[in-house]
Amino acid sequence: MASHLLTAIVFVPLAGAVACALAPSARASRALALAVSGVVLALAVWLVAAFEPGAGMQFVERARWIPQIGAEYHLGVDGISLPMLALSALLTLLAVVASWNVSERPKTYFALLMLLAVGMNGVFVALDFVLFYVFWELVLVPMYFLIAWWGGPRRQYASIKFFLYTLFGSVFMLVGIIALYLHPAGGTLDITALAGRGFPAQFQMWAFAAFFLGFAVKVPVFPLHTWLPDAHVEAPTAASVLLAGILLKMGTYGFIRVTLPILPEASRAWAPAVAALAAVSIVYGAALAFAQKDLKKLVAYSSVSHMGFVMLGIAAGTAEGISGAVAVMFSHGVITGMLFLLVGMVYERTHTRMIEDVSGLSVQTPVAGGLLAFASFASLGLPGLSGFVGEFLSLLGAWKSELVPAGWVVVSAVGVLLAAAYMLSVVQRVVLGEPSKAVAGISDLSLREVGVLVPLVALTLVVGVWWDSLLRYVAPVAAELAKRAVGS
Amino acid sequence: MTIGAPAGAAQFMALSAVLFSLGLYGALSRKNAVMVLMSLELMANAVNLNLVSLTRFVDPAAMTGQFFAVFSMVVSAAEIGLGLALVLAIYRQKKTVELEAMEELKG
Amino acid sequence: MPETVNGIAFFLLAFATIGGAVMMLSTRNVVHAAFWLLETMLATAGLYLLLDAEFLALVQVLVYAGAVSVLVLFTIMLTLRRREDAVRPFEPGWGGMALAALFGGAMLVAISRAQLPAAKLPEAPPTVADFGRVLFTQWAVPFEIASLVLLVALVGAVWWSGGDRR
Amino acid sequence: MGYVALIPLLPALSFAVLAPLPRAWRNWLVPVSVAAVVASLGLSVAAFAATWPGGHEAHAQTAFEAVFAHIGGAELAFRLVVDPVSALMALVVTLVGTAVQVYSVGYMHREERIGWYFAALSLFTAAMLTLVLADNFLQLYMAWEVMGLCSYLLIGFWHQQPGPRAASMKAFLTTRVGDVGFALGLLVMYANVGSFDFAAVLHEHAWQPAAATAVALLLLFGAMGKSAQLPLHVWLPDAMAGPTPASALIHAATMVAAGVYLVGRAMPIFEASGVALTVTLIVGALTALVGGLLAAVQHDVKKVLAYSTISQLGYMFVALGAGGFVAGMYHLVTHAFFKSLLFLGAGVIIHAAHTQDMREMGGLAKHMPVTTAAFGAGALALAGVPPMAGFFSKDEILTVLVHEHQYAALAIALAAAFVTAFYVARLFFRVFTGPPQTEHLKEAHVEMLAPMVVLAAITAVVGFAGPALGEFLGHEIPWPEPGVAALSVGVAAAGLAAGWWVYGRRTVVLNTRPLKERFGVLYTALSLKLYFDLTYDNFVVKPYARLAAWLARFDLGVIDGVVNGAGRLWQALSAAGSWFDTRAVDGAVNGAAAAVVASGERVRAIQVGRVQAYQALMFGAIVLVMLLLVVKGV
Repeated sequence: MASHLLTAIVFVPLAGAVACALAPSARASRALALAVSGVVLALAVWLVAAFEPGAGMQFVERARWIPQIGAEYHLGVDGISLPMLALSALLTLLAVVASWNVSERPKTYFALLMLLAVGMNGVFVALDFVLFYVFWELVLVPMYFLIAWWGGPRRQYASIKFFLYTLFGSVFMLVGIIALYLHPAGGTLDITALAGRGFPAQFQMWAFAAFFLGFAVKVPVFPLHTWLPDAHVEAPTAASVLLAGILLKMGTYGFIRVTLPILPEASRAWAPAVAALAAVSIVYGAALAFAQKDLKKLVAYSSVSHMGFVMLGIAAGTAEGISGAVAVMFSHGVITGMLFLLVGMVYERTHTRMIEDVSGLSVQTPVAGGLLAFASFASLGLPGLSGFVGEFLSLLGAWKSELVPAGWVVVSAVGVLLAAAYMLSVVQRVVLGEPSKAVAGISDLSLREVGVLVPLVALTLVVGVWWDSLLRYVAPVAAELAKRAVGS
Repeated sequence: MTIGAPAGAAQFMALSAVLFSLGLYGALSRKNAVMVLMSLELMANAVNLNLVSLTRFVDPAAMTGQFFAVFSMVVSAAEIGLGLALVLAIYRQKKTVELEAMEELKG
Repeated sequence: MPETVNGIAFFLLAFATIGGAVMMLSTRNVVHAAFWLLETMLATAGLYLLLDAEFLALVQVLVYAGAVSVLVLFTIMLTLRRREDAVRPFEPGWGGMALAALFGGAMLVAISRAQLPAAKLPEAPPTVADFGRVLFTQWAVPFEIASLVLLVALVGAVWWSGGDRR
Repeated sequence: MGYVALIPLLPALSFAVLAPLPRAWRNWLVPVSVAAVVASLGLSVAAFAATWPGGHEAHAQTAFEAVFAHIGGAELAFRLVVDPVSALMALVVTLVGTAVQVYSVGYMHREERIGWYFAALSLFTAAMLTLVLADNFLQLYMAWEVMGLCSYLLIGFWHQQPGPRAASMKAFLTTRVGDVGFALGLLVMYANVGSFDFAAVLHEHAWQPAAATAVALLLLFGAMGKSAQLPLHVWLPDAMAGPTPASALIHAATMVAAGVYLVGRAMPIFEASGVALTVTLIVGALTALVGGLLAAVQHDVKKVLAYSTISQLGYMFVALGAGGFVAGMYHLVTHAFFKSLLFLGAGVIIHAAHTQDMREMGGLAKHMPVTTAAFGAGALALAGVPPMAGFFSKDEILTVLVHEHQYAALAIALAAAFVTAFYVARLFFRVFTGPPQTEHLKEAHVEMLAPMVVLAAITAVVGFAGPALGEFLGHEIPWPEPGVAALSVGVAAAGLAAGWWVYGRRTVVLNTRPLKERFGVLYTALSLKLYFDLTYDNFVVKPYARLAAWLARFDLGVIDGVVNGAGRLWQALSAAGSWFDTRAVDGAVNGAAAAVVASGERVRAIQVGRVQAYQALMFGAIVLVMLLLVVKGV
């Protein structure tokens, strides 16, 4: 079993999807989804327990798949995909629990969630480009329907925009994949084998540009970010959580898995530009978050800002920077998941997401208010909570790196201040103060809702205090990447 | 080009292009039907100016552009007459001259 | 006749033309806009004079400044129920502006690259008398057709605006 | 010395116990918090006693170590280390912390959320102790930020009122401006040294002057934010919106002094730079004077004390800037005692008079003798009158200035000392003498008085321990020096006399209008807080909000507009070959088919039926063709 653990993690949800769709009743479908995602989480925990920290792929599975083009069924995890995989399994379970009361076509809804899990888990373990691309695109479909059928008032517009935008990006990625395959130095679709092939510099520059477009849309990097606020605002809570928690990370994961090892020279050459975009994303996202009146939109723009730190760390290419990037990926998934869940829970009660309409949560609903304040402080990077780990390491790595101009690091550091500005303005207006009309009389979080949030709170604390709980998996791979690929 | 330097065909063409663009902008962006028609006049005017200036600088003896301009003016006069009549007719029916109200052709 | 025209006069008239157009588009009062259109038309007539097209200048003044402006003003007055309706909020129309700017920019680039054929300049500019002679000989048929068009348009306009039919 | 680990752990545990509980339980468990800090005090005394014999020669002893991250070849560790400075600081923090917590039991007993208040105090105490026991800059920074959180929570304790809510945010953000500098300093430090440990950074690394200047100035910037130095001082007066005992602990004795502690710890870097020392001196001197002047025009008792804190912290920076590490640390210690004493006294006064405005107070001395005596002791210490502690520490700072020939700074420091004595007299005479303006004046309860009496006793005594403490910390200059002491006492006496002349002689109603008129412009400028707040509000805060709003429109209009425009263009192109039958595939589950359906729906949208839309489409196409031609150069 252990040798097929990854296959199980990826494809158990597929069976779950079929089962959920065919389930006799909504309750059965819901129970099945819970059971399946619980099993997947258990498998992921087993995987984490069995994983030996260190560089290199583990739990590798290989099988013939499409011999005509040399595409293989090739799976494996290393210290960078492991945390993402575990996060994906956890957030899927929480998403199922958070959508417990979905009343509209619940069977389809849970089936789509399970299908989404297949794609998300698959992307993080696929080591073959065709497989990677298939999982990558597979993610789009259920997410499109989740937004388009269960979304808010402008869901049609948002879902189409999300779909077309990311499709647009992934077409360029496909071009890049084909270019690598057809190039004489390449000739294979094996992601690990392509590393260190020594493609010519000129070719690397073009291939990087293609992959960059594909991944940057997903991250998203300024100025390709405008699908994100629309999609987030219109998506149902669970979809927002998975969108911010996992889907965005697919883009940055692509940078770490594909461009850094396979196109090292181009990564070096493009690093100043990527760092500039990252710094602009950080500050721009923070400023925009500050200007928002819709709570969910604010969180969405804060994601743009936080993902900028990931890009900064990746651009740096140092061990600290890459570790920081992965740490931000992980903690942003946890913290933003928490924020979206809380915003959704508040919205269910007050039926408004407008910041001006909601205030005094901590008086009326101390648990919700307290957790929202906690998540806000985690998000603004308070040391001792996980948000700080990644941001600090990214900045550290970027400053140490010779590829990133110091000015952009300073700009990014200012982003930390701006993050405090927008998050505190949320705390000040929403959590504190006298309860507003919309808040008066609402009930505090139920046990189920607290149960959804507690694992995330715990993770935030554990990673924030004991960095090695995450970094012991990430750091060896990051060091290897930095040494081999970027040569620092 | 300096201000006050003798003007040739290029200057007139540039002037006419600017005038046309202004008219185009008005025709695209105004919601009032009368304003749109006035912008169309601006565009027609730019075309006429082009015709007259080109004939002046290329072959003044033939005066071809001037004749064209005469006919163009006739047609645009007819057009604005009809157009305004239509506006009046629509106004009578809809009590508005906003173009947004006129979308019977929506597919 | 010279290859160019007086630059100062051109500049002033061009300024008046474009300025009038800009004012027409930027004013929020429809009545004001009509008067700015009139100003543009008059300035264009001046340009025609500068281009030695006296007859056209006359026609411009008569047709545009006279007839069309009056028509526009009448329509405005007939479609206004209250005096305040004349003033409307400014509509920037960014999309239209961008498109028009692109169009104008492309035109200007094209003009800057354009090569005109060599000019055949006579000693003296043709007179209004020459103009009339040619119009009623070589261009007689088109002239008649144009008259017909105008007539049809007139009838059509009366038909459409005739109030009591419906 | 393993027990040292318990010093910060006990308050942290009491926070961990109190914070997650429901309100009623929390309130009931307040004694846990007090017990924890008392226990910490006991352990700190033990640690201090254990360190004392060796004096500054004693080696730093690691009491606890846990590596929490391995990164890029470096180990980031959480360590609790005892050396003379940290032992002394831990003692001061737990002593003041205990006094404040005991006092708070009385002061806050009517509050509904007293449990939360104590939880936040405990977390603060734990963070401050972690900070002073740290042996690396990263841990110091992390504790520093957590303290900022606690400060935020406590300033905004009465968050239902808009004032404290705004003040808490202002405090957090203003200090975070400094923290960005601190964080950048850490980055530069790591890039140069590859470690955050005090041993590596301060002693083993040979600093280049340029790098040292960069690091030192960035750290100084962080310290300026936390210690409310010019021009980042604006948050501290507003922070007085919080509960008074919390102000005593956080905004007078400990947290704001953390900046001084940081600069003191990083002294070797500052000395390697030289420039940074001068900057520290200038910042400190300006702050000392300006803070004192501003304190002299405030009417709110707490704000007088807040500006006084700013001014005194400036004094400490002056000492550090002149190279007087021990002088700075010593003033930090004495200031912690007498300023927290003054704040606790202010709390009693406010409770008794039901106002914070000095103009509505008077004649408290008759009814509240104990408070008057304790407050008077603190006031004399602040003014620098022997034998109070403040005299000794201030005197040492002046001695350092004389010794280092910093005469300009000395002049400013003396001017600040004069102003300090003046506003101390103003405060004391306005509140305690003259006709009473409040009825039913009563002395406070014992749990509030006892901490004050203890602190007053310490204030009166600790000055004589000065030489020994200086020896313990390893001081550089022998003191006190009689000449400097005479000068200092003279200035203080002059200031007090001036204060008495204006405010102390009153019989019925005080009239200060002539004084205000004589200093018209200066008084106006001072009462508007020297325009700092106005400047920040009008040139930083509001422009940022406007910029953000503008960017939001830009994002929606331009960036998103381009995207949507591209989308529409694409639709227009696909309309050209509009072969989809939109209804035939409706309801298909297939993803691609659904996308086609949806895009077909969207394509239909261009048949809007509006003339201008068609016109735009037509000209759009024309423009495209033209652009193509232009690009191809036809």
